[in-house]
Amino acid sequence: MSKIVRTVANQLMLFVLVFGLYVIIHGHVTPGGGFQGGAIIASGVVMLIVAFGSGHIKKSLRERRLSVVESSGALLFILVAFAGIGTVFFFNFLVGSRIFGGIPPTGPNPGDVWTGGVIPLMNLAVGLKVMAGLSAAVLALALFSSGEEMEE
Amino acid sequence: MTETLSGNFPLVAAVVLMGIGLYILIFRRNLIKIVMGITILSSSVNLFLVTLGYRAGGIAPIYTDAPEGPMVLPVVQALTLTNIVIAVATSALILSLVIRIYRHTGSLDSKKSRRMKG
Amino acid sequence: MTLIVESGYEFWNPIIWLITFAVVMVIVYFFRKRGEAKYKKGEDQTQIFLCGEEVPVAEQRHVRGGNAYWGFFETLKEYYDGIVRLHTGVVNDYVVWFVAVTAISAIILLIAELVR
Amino acid sequence: MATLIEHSSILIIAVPLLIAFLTPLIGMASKKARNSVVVVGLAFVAFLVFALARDVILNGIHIYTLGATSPSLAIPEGTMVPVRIILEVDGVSVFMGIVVAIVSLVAVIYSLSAMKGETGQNRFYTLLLLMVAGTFGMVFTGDLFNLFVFLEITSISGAALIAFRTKFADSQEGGFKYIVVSAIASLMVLFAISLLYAQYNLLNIGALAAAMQYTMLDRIALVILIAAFAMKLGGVPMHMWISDTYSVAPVSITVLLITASQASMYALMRICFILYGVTLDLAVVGWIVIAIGILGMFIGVTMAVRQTDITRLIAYNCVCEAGFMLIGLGVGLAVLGDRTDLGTFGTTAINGAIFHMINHALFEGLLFLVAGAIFYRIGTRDLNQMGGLGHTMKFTAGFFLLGALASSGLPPFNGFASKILIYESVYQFNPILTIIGILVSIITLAVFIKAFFSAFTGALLPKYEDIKEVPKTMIAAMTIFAVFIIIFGLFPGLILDWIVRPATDALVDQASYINAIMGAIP
Repeated sequence: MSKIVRTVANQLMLFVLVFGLYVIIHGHVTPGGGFQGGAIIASGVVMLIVAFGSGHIKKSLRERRLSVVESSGALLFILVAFAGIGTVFFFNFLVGSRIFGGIPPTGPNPGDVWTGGVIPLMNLAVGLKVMAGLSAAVLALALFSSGEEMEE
Repeated sequence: MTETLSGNFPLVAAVVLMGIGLYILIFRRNLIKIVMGITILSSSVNLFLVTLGYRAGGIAPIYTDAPEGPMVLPVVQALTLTNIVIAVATSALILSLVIRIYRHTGSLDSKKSRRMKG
Repeated sequence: MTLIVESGYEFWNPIIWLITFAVVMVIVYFFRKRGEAKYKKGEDQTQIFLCGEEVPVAEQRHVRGGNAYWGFFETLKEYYDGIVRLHTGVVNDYVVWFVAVTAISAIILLIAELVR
Repeated sequence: MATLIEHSSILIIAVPLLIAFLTPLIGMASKKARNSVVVVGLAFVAFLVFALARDVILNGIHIYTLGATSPSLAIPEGTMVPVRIILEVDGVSVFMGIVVAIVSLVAVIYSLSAMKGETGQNRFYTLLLLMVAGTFGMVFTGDLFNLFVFLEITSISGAALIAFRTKFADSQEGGFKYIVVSAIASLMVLFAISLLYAQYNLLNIGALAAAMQYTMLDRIALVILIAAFAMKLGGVPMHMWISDTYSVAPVSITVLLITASQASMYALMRICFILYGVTLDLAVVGWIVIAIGILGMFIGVTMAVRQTDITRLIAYNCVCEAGFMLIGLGVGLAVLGDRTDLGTFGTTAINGAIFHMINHALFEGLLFLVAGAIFYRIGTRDLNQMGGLGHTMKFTAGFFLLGALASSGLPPFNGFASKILIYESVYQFNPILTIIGILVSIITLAVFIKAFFSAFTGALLPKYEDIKEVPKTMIAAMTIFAVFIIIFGLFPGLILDWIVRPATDALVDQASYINAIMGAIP
C-alpha cells in the first residue's frame, strides 16, 4: 500500500490498541469483554497486514511469541477458575478482597472498574488469548493466500 | 411478544435465512460458498436466539448508568455471544482447510476437488 | 456370575465355552497325533506343489484384497451399482441427506399424530 | 479423598484443559517433559473417572454447580429453576466417562511414537487434550447449551486433528468434510435448543424434562435433535462422512473420533430417554431409531466388503456396529412406556446396546491402531499393496485377528457377549431384526477375513522383507485394548453388573434424574 496508508495505519494502531484494552478492562461493567476487545486488537492487526503486507508483519509478529501469549492467556483463565476450587470450581473468591473486590451497589450506578472479583481477570485472560489467537489465525490465512507458510 | 405479523417478523427472517443457508449448502459447489452457507446458517440461529430474548419495555442488564426499569435476563444474549465466538473459530478453521485443499487439488469445486468416494 | 443371558432356552457363559473348546482341542490333538509322524523340513515335501507347474513369484501368487469375493460382487452387481452411486463423497450431498432425514422423520411423526 | 471425589466431575474436564494449555509452554522447553505430563495427566483423569464411577454407582447421581457456594447448590435461594452451569453425572455419564478415559489414555500412548516424526507436535497434543476435554464435557454436562458448546469444542479440535498431516490432500478433504458436517449438525442442535428455550425458558435437562409438554414445537425440536445427533454418530444415510474422515486421520485421532461419535450417541440417548422420556411418541420415535440402525447395519457392512483401503473398511464397519447399538436403543425406547415389556426384554436390549458401546470403542480402536501400525511401517493403506505382513509383524497380526473376531461377534470375545444380548431381546420384539443382525454379523466376519488374509497372510512380498515390528509404545497401546477385550469377553457378567446395568437403570429412570437437580419438589 502507499506511504499515506502505511503512516496512517501506524498511527491508528495505537488507538486501536487503547480502545481494545479499554473494552477488555471494562468488560464487567459495560458491554464488551475479553473476546470483543481481543477481536478489536486483532482487527488492528488486520489493518497492519493490509497496509504493510503479510510478509512484513510476519517478521515482527512471531508465531512462537503469539503461541506463548495465547497459551498463557488460556492458562491464566483456567488457573483463576482452579483457584476457586477451595469452595467450588469457578467460585468468585476475590469478592470483598483487595483485588477487584469492590461490591457495586445494586441498581443503576456510575460504574466502578474495581469490582467483579475474578471476572476482570478472566476477561483479561480471554482478551490475551483471543488477541493472540485471532491475530495468528488471520496472519496464517494471509500468508497462506500469498503462498507462504507460517514458520514452524 | 405481540401476535401480529410485525412481532413475528424477526422469526420469519430467521427461518428465511436458515432456508438460504441450507440452499447454499445443498446447491452451491464452491467451497468458499459452503463456508458462507454455514455462516449464514449460524447467523440465522443467532437471530432466532436474540429474537427470543426480546422483551418489550425491558432494558439491557448493564448497571452502569442504567435507567430505571425492569431488566432483561441476558441468557440468550450469552448464548448468542458464545455461538458467535464458536462461529469465528469454525470459519477460520474451514477457510484454512479450503486453502489447503485448493493448494493440493487446484480446484475449489466440491465435486472436482473430491478424492474420496465409495 | 459370568452368566449373562438366561432366557430359558439358552445361556452364555464364556468359561463353560472355553472348557468345551479346550476339550474339543484335546480331542483334535489326539486325532492329529495319529497322523503321519515323518515330516522333514527343507525338502521337496515342504515346497509348494502346483500340478507340476512352475511356482510363480510371491507377488503373483498372493490374492490381493481387491480380488477377493469376486462372485459376491458379481451376483449383487445391481445393488452395488446403486449403493455406490449414492456414496458420492461430495459434501453437498451429505447436507441433502441430513435435510431429507429430518424432513422424513418430521413427516412420520406428524402422520403418527394425525392417525391417533 | 472425599473432597477429590466431590470435585472430580469438574476436575475430569478441567485437568485436560489445563494440560492442554500447558503443553505448548512445556513443549518449548523439553519434549520428554511434555510427553510425560500429558500421559501422567490423562492417567490421573482416568483414575478420577474410575473413582467417580464407583461413587456414582454406589451413592447415586452427582451434582456439581460451577461458581456456587457449594457444589450441590443447584437451585439458589429465591429462584425456582437452576441458573448456573451444572454438571450432572449419573450412571450413563460415568459409563461413557470410562470409555473416554480408557480410549484417550491409549490414544496418547500410541501417539508418543506414532507421531514422533511429525512437525507441530505441541499443537497436536493441545488439540488432542481439548478434544478429550470436550468429549468428557459432553457426557458430564447437565444442560443442553453446554452440550452444544462441548460438541463444538470436540468438532473443531477433531477437524483440526484430522487435517493435522497437511502434506496429504485427502486428510485436508476429510477435515473439511468433518467440520462442515459437524457445524451443520451443531447449529441445528442449537436451533432445537432455542426452540425448547422459547417455550420453557429453561436450559437444564432435568428442569426441562420436568416441564416437558410435548407440544408441536417440541416435536420439531426432537426431530432436529435426533437427525443432528444421528448425523454426528454416523447413522445411515448420513454416514458418508465417517469413511472419509476416519480413514484419513492419524489413527490415534480416529479412536478418539469413535468416542466422539459415541458421545453423540450418548446425547441421543440422553435426549430421548431423559429429556423427553415417556412423554414422547415412544413407538414411532423408537421405530425411527430402529430404521436408522437397520439401514446402518446393512449398508455399513455391504459397503465395508468392497473397500480396498484398510481404514475405510474398518470405518464402514463402525457404521455397521453403530447400527447394532441403535437397534438396541430403539427397541428399548419403543417399549419404554410399557413396564412389563421393558422388564422382559427392554432393559436387556438397552443393556446390550450400552455394553456394545464400550466393546465397540475397544475393538474398533484396536483395529484402527493395527491399521495405523501397518501404515506406520509400509506407508500405504491400500490392501492391494499388502501381503505377507504377518511374517514380520507378528504381534500386529495377532491384534488384528483378535479385534476382527471380537467385532464379528465370535465367542468368546466381548463382541459376542453384547451382540447376544441384543439378538436375544430384539428377537422378542421383532424376529426379523435379529435375523438381519445375524446375517450382518456373518458378512462382518467375511469383511475381516478378506482384510486379514490379504494383508497378513500369504507369501512374504520381497518389498516388505525388511519391515520390522512397530515400536514398543505402540505395541503397549494395542496391548491395553487387547487385554480389555479379553477381560470383557471372559467376564461379561461382572462388567454388566458393575457398569452396564447401573447405566441402564439410570437411563430408564427419568424421575431420579429430575429429582437430583430439582430437589424433591413435588
